[in-house]
Amino acid sequence: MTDPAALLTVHNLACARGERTLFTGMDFRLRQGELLLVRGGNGRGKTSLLRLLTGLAQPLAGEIRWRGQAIAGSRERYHREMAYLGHLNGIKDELTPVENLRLAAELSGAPMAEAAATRALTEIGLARCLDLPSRVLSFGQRRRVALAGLVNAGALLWILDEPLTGLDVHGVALVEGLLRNHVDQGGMVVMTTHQPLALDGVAIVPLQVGPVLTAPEAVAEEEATCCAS
Amino acid sequence: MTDPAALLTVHNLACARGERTLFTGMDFRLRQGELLLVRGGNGRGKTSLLRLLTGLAQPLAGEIRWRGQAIAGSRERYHREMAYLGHLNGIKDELTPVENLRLAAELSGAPMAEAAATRALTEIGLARCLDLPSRVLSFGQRRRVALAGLVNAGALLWILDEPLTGLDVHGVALVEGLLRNHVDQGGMVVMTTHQPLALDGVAIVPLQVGPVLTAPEAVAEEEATCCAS
Amino acid sequence: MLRFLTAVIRRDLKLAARRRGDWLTSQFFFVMVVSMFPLGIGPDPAMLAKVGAGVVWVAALLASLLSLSRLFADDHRDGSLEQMLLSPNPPVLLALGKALAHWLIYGIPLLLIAPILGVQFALPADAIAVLMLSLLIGSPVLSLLGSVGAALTLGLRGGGVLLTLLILPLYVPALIFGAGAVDAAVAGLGAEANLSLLAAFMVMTLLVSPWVAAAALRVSIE
Amino acid sequence: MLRFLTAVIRRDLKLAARRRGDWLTSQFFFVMVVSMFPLGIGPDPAMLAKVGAGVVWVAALLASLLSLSRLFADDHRDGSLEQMLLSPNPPVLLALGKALAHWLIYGIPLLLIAPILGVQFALPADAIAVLMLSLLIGSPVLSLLGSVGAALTLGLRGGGVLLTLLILPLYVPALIFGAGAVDAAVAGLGAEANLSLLAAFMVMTLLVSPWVAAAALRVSIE
Amino acid sequence: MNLAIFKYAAPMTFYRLAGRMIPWFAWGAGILTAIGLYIAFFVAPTDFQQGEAYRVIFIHVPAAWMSMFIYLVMAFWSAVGLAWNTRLSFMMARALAPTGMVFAFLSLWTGALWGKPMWGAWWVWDARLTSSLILLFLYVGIMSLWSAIDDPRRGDRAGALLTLVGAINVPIIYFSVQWWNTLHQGATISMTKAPSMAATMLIGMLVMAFAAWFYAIATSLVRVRGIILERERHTEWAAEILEGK
Ligand code: HEM
Ligand SMILES: Nc1ncnc2c1ncn2[C@@H]1O[C@H](COP(=O)(O)OP(=O)(O)OP(=O)(O)O)[C@@H](O)[C@H]1O
Ligand SMILES: Nc1ncnc2c1ncn2[C@@H]1O[C@H](COP(=O)(O)OP(=O)(O)OP(=O)(O)O)[C@@H](O)[C@H]1O
Ligand SMILES: [Mg+2]
Ligand SMILES: [Mg+2]
Repeated sequence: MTDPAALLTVHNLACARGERTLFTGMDFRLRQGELLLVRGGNGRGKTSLLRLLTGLAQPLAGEIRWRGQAIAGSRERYHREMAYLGHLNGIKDELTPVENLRLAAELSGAPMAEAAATRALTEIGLARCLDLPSRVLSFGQRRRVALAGLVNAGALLWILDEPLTGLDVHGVALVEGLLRNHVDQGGMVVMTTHQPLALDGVAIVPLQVGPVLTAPEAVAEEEATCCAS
Repeated sequence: MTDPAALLTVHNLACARGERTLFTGMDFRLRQGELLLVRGGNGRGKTSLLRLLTGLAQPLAGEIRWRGQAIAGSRERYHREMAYLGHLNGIKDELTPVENLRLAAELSGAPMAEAAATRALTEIGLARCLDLPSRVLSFGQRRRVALAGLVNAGALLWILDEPLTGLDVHGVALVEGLLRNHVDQGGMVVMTTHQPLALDGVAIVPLQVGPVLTAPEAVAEEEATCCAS
Repeated sequence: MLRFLTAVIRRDLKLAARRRGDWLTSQFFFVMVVSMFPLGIGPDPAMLAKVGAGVVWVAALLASLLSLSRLFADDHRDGSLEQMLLSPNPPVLLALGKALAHWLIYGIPLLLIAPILGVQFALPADAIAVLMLSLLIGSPVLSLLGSVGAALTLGLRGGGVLLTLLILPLYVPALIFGAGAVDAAVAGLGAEANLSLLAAFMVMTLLVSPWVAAAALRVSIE
Repeated sequence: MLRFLTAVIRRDLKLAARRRGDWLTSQFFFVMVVSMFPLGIGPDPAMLAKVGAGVVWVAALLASLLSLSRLFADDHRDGSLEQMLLSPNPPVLLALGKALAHWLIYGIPLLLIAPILGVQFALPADAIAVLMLSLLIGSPVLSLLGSVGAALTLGLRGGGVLLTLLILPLYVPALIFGAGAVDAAVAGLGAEANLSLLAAFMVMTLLVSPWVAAAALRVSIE
Repeated sequence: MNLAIFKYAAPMTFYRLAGRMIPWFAWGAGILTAIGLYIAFFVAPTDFQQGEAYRVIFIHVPAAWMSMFIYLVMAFWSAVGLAWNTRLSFMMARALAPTGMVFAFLSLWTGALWGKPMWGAWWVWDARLTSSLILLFLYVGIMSLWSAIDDPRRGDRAGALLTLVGAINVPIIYFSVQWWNTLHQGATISMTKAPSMAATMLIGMLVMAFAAWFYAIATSLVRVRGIILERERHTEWAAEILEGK
């Protein structure tokens, strides 16, 4: 707890959904330049954990501190330094990618010129879709719009829930590049994914939620947990 | 077209969604004991093809015949021999797995005893979730309920849209077993998946929708297609 | 055939029993819309008696519209509508079954609640009887026509409002004959003429709308 | 701060402009509910004039309720609500901005349409003026209180009906004072008393409801 | 840490405490009701203006009082819960609501029964009656909101917010007879004409009011015990109790 470089510290965290306790007594800390990789089977509470970390959900017990302060008490400051990408993209179907990007920038208080938005989207591989309503974009393309927004927010801490879903091989490589870049420049990442990830050279802090999934011999075990409350 | 063993024949099929033509001039036939594996990148029209095959959607051009008759003209007979599992599970959140299974059976005109439903669900690995409302089941478990319904329908032709989504390693092995069984007993399968599939010994008919996805060199090519038409 | 119809109806009744909250809420909406009017138009009993039938009928229309917007939507969203359409039975029976189930679940309670609301509007006893009768004959129309609208607007954004827009005009005859019957009773005239017109309208919708709804379903599901 | 508020409002206006269909439908619903009544209660002009204000007000309540059920729902479904809550700005401003945008988009048109409907109900000219004034003061209440209900019922099954159930009782004062003002004008009495009560109520909701809606949003989004 | 232990322990101790209190309040409610009804029907004389119908007052007034009072208590617990995030206070609010709704319904129903002989109509749209009806709607709305939300913690807080917003209705009911010129209430004047009768009336009404109090406490304690058990069924002590049954 006294590590001054650990900007994000989590102490004795417990999470409940409905009547079910997903995890208790979770502790970890994250320094600049580190990536926390949350692992665990389906329904073990990865998404729930990330939402606690964003401050959107309240923990059952325990504390999350950012720069030494509980995030519940300093929401606005924390949100200025944090960006979140969940299962949902948070883009509006009616607007074009450019409009979406500019809107997000405006709402976060740092308006963005049209040219800058175009550039950001081009970099992420959406050069030809700039003027289509997002509704007609494919799943992967929509994901890319959201990723462009994330990069543009310029936050120190990224919280990413399965950022690779829906992306093809090129997309995955692109995200890996973004992550490597961000961490190299002293950024912090908390993320989860079910897919393998090629992030050599990045300081990865692993975190397991629920039991480690191993070979398929233990079907009985799996069933025993399926309805455990 | 004159192959008498080919129960399902597709001739010159074309499909359009919105203003976009996804594919044209598709031809194939499927015999008993064969599995048609539809491959293709995201948004290429796999789901659209399967929905044409179920008769839920109408093709832009071309014909789908079952036992030599156009399916549009003999819906009820076709539907008696065909079962479909799409992206959605088609189970009701409010009901327990047992109730869901029995309901589906009743609607298809072959009521099912409670004991039989319990047995079917136990076989698919849901022994401990029989009496929970499906709402609280995990994604994979819900998928299993739908699979139990599929097996129980006893259809000759299975049309499966990414049946492996949400399943863990054990679940995937289970589905592979089901598929192998079904085909061995003279059943027919049309399916799509993005995951690798271990079906040695099964007569697989491959079908590609859209261009074959290869190594990640051709980013330019990919972008060129992203907003085509 | 008939077995499929009853299976569909039993299914919906069972589901309604599971989400009793939704069901009660809908009944309550009806009561509340009706109770809102005297607040808007003032407490004079003579006037309330005059408008009572109209208000109850309009509220019944609105209440059934709100529940109709979810007639097929829930089943569509979780994929069970698709599965039912793929069962080896004519879709007409599905549409008819769903509409009848809606009537049993949402229509019947309306006519049981109506007398209490009639009292609030100072309607005389025989007018209340006619009100119930008119709702008994008229409420199937709401469910049947509504099923057409629900099928047409399935899966569209803002479907609820659009549904209203499509269906309210079709409801107009039911409203006129239904409220007209009660008004006639309040005025001491016979309600038979209106009621038999209402019954004729009901029979017509019963014969036509399942077919239209089934066709609309097939279009919407594509 | 203020920039965030205007950004939220501008955003919603832009989105509304993109889905003009939804917007028109809502206005149409208002017109249609009101037009339904003369059919239900008969054409006598004297009586119509008496009930006119109440009917218009009730229809305004219902119309705004219908559009309110999607106030936060669309943003919730596509995740942009989450993102807005995570922006470094107080959620109160978000709730206030959304409510104000709703008022601009759905409230203002109501009061522009109202005179035409007033004519249908044979309201005298000065009563129509009062009707518009009462809607001008009263419609923000609908949007503000409604935003509380929309936030509370966010993401719930059957949310639309539930919203109605929660919010209609809270709307009652607005309805009573609003329709009361017009009735007073029709009766030739002064409408000021009612209008100033309405204004007081409006100010109160303006001060209180954004806070409650913001709290409800945070609860609902969990 | 201490606080956490306190939070977990509180429901359990309260569960036991409530279990011990329930019989007392239940019996109290029964006995007081018996006495109150005896006074109402046998001791209190017939009113010379209203005849026998006025005896409804012994149910009507306590029910009306309780319907408003319970709402205020609910609002109190909701505020406490929102402010200090104490689970027990939300449970109390949930346990109170059904009883409050019953009383609200009872006051409307008895009022309607009384209104027919008094005013010649079951129902009139005056301010007190209307606001009482809205109180019923609020109860129903709050309970529907609870039942629509699966997640108990979310439901608790959403319900609490709605309860607080609706609380403004209670003063409106209470003062409606003073603020607006209404039909309601004229009755009391005729009763004060015979002072001796007013005394028995008052005693009868107070006894019935206490009976209603005891009843409300007993029922909500029973309900809160059920809620606690359901919420805590994963804890050891609750599981033990559930198994013991
Ligand atoms: C459905 C109709 C009625 C409703 C909703 C209703 C509601 C209420 C309420 C909420 C109270 C408690 C308010 C307070 O303590 O100040 C109350 C008290 C009372 N009500 Fe009613 N009432 C109704 C009908 C009647 C009728 C018909 C009568 C008799 C003519 C009546 C006579 C009284 C009396 C005497 C009290 C005692 C109030 C006092 O003395 O302060 N009520 N009613
Ligand atoms: N209201 C509720 N009542 C009971 N259990 C709930 C409730 N809401 C969520 N849960 C459970 O909590 C868990 C939530 O898990 P979460 O979404 O965090 O999983 P995850 O690790 O992100 O899984 P995935 O890999 O599928 O994304 C699930 O097991 C779910 O069944
Ligand atoms: N209304 C429409 N207008 C234009 N294009 C549309 C419309 N509806 C669907 N499409 C396009 O048609 C395609 C549908 O593809 P389909 O869902 O069949 O893909 P898929 O191969 O199943 O993809 P996935 O692997 O993601 O499941 C998508 O590219 C989509 O953008
Ligand atoms: Mg997840
Ligand atoms: Mg697909």
